[in-house]
Amino acid sequence: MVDVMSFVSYLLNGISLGSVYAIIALGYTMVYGIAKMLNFAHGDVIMVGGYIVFVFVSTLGLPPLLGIFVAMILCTVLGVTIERVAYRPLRMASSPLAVLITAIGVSYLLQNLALLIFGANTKSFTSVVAIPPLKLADGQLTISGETMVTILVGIIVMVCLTLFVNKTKAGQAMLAVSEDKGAAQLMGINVNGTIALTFAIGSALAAVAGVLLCSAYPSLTPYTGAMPGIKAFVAAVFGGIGSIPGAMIGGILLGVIEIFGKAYISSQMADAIVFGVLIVVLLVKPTGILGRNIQEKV
Amino acid sequence: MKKLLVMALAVTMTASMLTGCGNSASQPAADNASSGDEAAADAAGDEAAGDDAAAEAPAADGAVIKIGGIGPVTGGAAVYGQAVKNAAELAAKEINEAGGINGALIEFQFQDDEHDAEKAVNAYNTLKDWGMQILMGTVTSNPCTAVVEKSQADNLFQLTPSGSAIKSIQYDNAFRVCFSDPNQGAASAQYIGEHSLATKVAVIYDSSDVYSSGIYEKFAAGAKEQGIEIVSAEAFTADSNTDFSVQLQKAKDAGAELVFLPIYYTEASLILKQADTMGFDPLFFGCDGLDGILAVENFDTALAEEVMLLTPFAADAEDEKTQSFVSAYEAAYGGTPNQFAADAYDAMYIIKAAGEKAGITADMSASDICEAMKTAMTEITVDGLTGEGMTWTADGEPSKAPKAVKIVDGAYKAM
Amino acid sequence: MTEKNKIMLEVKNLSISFGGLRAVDEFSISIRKGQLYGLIGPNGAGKTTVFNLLTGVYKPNEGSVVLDGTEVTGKKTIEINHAGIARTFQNIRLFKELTVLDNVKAGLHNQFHYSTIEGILRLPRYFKVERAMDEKAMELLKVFDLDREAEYQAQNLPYGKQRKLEIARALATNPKLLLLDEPAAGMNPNETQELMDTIRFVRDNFDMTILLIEHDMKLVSGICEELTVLNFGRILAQGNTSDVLNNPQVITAYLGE
Amino acid sequence: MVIKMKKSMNKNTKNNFITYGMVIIVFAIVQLLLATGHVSSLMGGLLVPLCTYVILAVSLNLTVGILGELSLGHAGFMCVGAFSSAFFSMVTKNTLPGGLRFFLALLIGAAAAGLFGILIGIPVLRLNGDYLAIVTLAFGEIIKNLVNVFFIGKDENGYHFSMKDAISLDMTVDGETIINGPQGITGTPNDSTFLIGVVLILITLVVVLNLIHSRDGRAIMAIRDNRIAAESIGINITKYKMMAFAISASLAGVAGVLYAHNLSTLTALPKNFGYNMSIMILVFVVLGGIGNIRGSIISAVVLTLLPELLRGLSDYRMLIYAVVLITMMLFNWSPKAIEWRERVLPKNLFGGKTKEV
Repeated sequence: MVDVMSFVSYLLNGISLGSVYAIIALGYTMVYGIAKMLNFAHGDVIMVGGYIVFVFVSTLGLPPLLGIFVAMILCTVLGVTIERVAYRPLRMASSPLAVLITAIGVSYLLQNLALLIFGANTKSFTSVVAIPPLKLADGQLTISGETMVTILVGIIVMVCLTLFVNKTKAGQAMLAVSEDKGAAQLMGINVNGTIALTFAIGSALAAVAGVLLCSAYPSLTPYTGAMPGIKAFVAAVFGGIGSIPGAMIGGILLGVIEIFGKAYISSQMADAIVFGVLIVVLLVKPTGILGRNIQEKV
Repeated sequence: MKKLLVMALAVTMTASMLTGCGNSASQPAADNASSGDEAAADAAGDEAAGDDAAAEAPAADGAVIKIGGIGPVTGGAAVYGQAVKNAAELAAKEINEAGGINGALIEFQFQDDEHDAEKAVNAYNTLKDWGMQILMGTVTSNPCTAVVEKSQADNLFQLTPSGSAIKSIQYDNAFRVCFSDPNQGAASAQYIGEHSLATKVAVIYDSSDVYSSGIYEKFAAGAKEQGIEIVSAEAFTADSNTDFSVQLQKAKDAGAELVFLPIYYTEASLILKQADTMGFDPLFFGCDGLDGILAVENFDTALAEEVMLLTPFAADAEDEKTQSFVSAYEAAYGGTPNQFAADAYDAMYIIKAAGEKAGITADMSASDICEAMKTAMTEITVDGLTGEGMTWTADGEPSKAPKAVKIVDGAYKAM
Repeated sequence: MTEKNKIMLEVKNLSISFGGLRAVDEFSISIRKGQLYGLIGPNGAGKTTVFNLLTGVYKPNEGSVVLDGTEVTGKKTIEINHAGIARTFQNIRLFKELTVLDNVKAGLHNQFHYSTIEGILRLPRYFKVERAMDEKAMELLKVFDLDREAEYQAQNLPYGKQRKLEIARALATNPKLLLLDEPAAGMNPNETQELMDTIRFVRDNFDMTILLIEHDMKLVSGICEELTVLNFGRILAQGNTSDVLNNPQVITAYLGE
Repeated sequence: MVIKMKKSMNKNTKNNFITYGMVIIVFAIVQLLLATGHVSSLMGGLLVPLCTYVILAVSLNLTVGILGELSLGHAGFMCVGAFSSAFFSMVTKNTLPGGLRFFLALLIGAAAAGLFGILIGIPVLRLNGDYLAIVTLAFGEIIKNLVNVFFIGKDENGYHFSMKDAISLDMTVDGETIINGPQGITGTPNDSTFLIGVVLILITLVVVLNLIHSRDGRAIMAIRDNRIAAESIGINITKYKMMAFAISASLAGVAGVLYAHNLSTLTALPKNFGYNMSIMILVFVVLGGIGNIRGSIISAVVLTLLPELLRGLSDYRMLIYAVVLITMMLFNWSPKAIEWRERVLPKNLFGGKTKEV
């Protein structure tokens, strides 16, 4: 009985961890799908979002929703600025690696700026979610309010993004740019504008992800975004990078695998297990769970 | 392309030399660093000398004792290094205002090691070029183990505030302020056993961290002797340190009455929150790494209610010494000092005490100072923030009594 | 069977479907040694797919391919190359960042050998074999009038020369059968004329069997001895060049109804 | 015609000798400065790490620049080389003479890393592009994680092994833990010297440069430029991809040996063997020019020295480092910056556009 109980409990924990990965992965997959670049600084934009909300809500006492709104705007500005200053000049560079390295530079920059401004001390983030945890089976199982909100937000974001991409003109432009930049340009699509818009949306999502990450795991340091960023990227690859529902599924799967790995195999080797599963998935299905197979034309 | 890089190198060097120039005038003549024409090293050495010196001007006769500090002020472990840096600078300032060591003022410089052994050696060499005579560092264990190898070769006196691994002070030139890891692990087991706090204990430790796994090992051995049963021992790593639900669930399922947390407070604050969410409410017991949890900005201290920890320092202790330190620290740097800060603050005063006992002077070489200090360390008794009547043995270990405190109403209470 | 009439390539009932669509349906062809054979047809008729089937890029669903008496059906590209088929590509696929000379030397890869260790330590054999490779490669480049550009990066060659270099590289693998995919595409009439001479020269001097896909009717009628016409993946006509080109069905397929 | 061929051969050879010469001249200058006591402790201490990073950068350039595959797990191979050789050195510390021991340690480190390169290469090299990158990153993290749960001890009953904790080794009282999980290996003999480092750089260069200009190197670069065409001329894709990957891995292993024997303590932290380090090496390669071996050497040196030279900026150090990195990348890679450079700056300063190898 206890075993079934703890299994369900692990599963719920996995979903709650995974929902955080999922929401980060949505932003990641969006940017990767359109701009075709690994934005290593995405995790750090999440951290910035966390700090902004921390300052506005925990320190200045603004209402949480207003704080989130401010964070989304500021992160959008930040994301678009980064794209304009650091990434756009390199879009036509002779190797796609150039922009990857610059993204790493931006990541260092954001981390060290945060370190200078906020110091290295951990800040405890006050959860913006006021919903009490849901207790099931005589309190043996709990689903925290943060988890419920994160999953809900994740689904809303997923649906909105899908609708946006498929139903709006701007979204169609994004698809066109992701398929072929040159052809899109010839069709009269503003490629620079479209990519900037992608970064704007991705960064606004990062702000939301930052708030939810910090609400679920309320410790905030300049390095908070780095590891979840990498894991969310792994989740996005899991699900099939570029695929919006794939990011959601990949994120939740990653969380569940991580928790089950810890619970049933070894808590020391959790990372090895997560990455091991990723490798197996990619070997079986080289473009991820929901990824499209593209064959080179000869 | 490569020529461009060469140019970049040249520009960097020129730039750093220029910024260095303004300060190099204040560099005392006693600088015994090898002043080579290796422009790069010079530039770095010169400017660093003026830049980081903790706000105190050298005495009129230029007699200063150069104390170096090493620790992480950037990167994931920056919180510990910054605390040590701040507190040591504070102590240096106080000591200088009170007349210095044997009339010689302290010049203090702190270098970043990013919590990396290789960078720590670079930091050590930078300080050596600057003319360091005494080393107060390094902050974290593993870099400390790498640096002690170098300081031993140079016969340079080293006092680490918080490098707690056994091998961090394996040579006779090295001493420490904090307890060693095994010492803490054994003491914790003993305390829990003797006070009959629990018979079923769960442990959550950081298997990727030297400090945490070191304590855990000795705790496990000590628990056996005390007849305490370890019902679950679960690890986490630096790469997966946000979600602890599995570790807590296992502790809960195993019926643990007490959860031992030989970890730092950043993770502990998350563990407490998650235990609260899942309605798991055992006793939590930690070591000195847990100190600082109450100072986490915006932390809901109610979560830490009833948490016990063995720590030599408590920021809200009633004694005058602690209170004046805490208020001075808060005034200078904002935020409450943690146990790392206290260790560093003590370290500077221990150096002062040993230095006065040994009669060191500014013109002595690092090696002579080391010889004198080695003996003096075993002869002094220091009352510090982290212990009353601290003494040292020749192997570098401190002898002091750990204090067990309990968090009641958001404050430490002695037990 | 005399040496002259020996069958070099014998393809029977080769078929492949992509998602239900028969891209190539029951393709059969028989090419004699030393023949210059043309494969023509409207765009999308499946000509390049036939090449991809012959060179192992795709595996056929049905049918067989026999090269000089050896069964090569369904084998991997590299095995088929070793068996003796080399090709060029419709969209030029050179080793762009390598020099012209190195492109051909890469083609010579399996003709000349020394071990990795000999290469890294630059033992005498390295120099000996490399020199021999250089000589052989220059000889080939000369045939295609590329010897003066030997040190150019392949991507800096003009278009027509890139096509020629691809043929040179394919020849370097010492094949029995050479497949040329639209060798004259993008060339002006002068260049095409020159190319025709070169192809004939290769056939005569290298004792080569050549199968080529081409749209340029002047080239096709000028050098091909036999033709196969493909339309919608099926063979429309096959045989002697002039007969095929006068076939009313072929004319309809090309000019439309 | 023949003259022309000779010239091409000579051009490559000449280019290679410039690279070797550069390393040897720098070595000679540093030796001279060392002998006359003109090298600061900081610079002195940096000499071996510089060699380590140069080897890492050159070896990664073989994968990224010559083979054309993005690997984000290079630090994993360095980690394998470091731990296998340090373990060997610890075991034979008291039985073998220093020189022989270190020589064997180098071979073991290179072999172990090369073996891992092959093991990992078998599945990984089937993937392409960013997927390959992410899988190599995953392998790097797995290696780091596994090293952290490795416990090997030795007592009079022989060797003990555990993947849980040191207590599970179940050794007698005077047993010695050699690999102690997260605490790693302590007390590795300091066998690495600048001379050995430079010799290893030269060996690395000989291996990589001569490989590039050999039959095998041509095959590897042909695969990079066009895999389908390479296949069509009968080049064995898997074999040459594996060859490049394994050589690259074993050279990274050599760098790991150098690293492990420079410090007395060896632990697998995210900082030194995690993806951060892999990315750092990639930064060297990209900044120095993909496929440009000499560029890799210079950028590895510049980027390793830079944070040390910036120490005077104290708190602003890493911030400035990030800004400099971004600026250098924009200046080196942005098409507009390249155009501007060619227009404004004298041509000979940047040596034109020819690709150097």
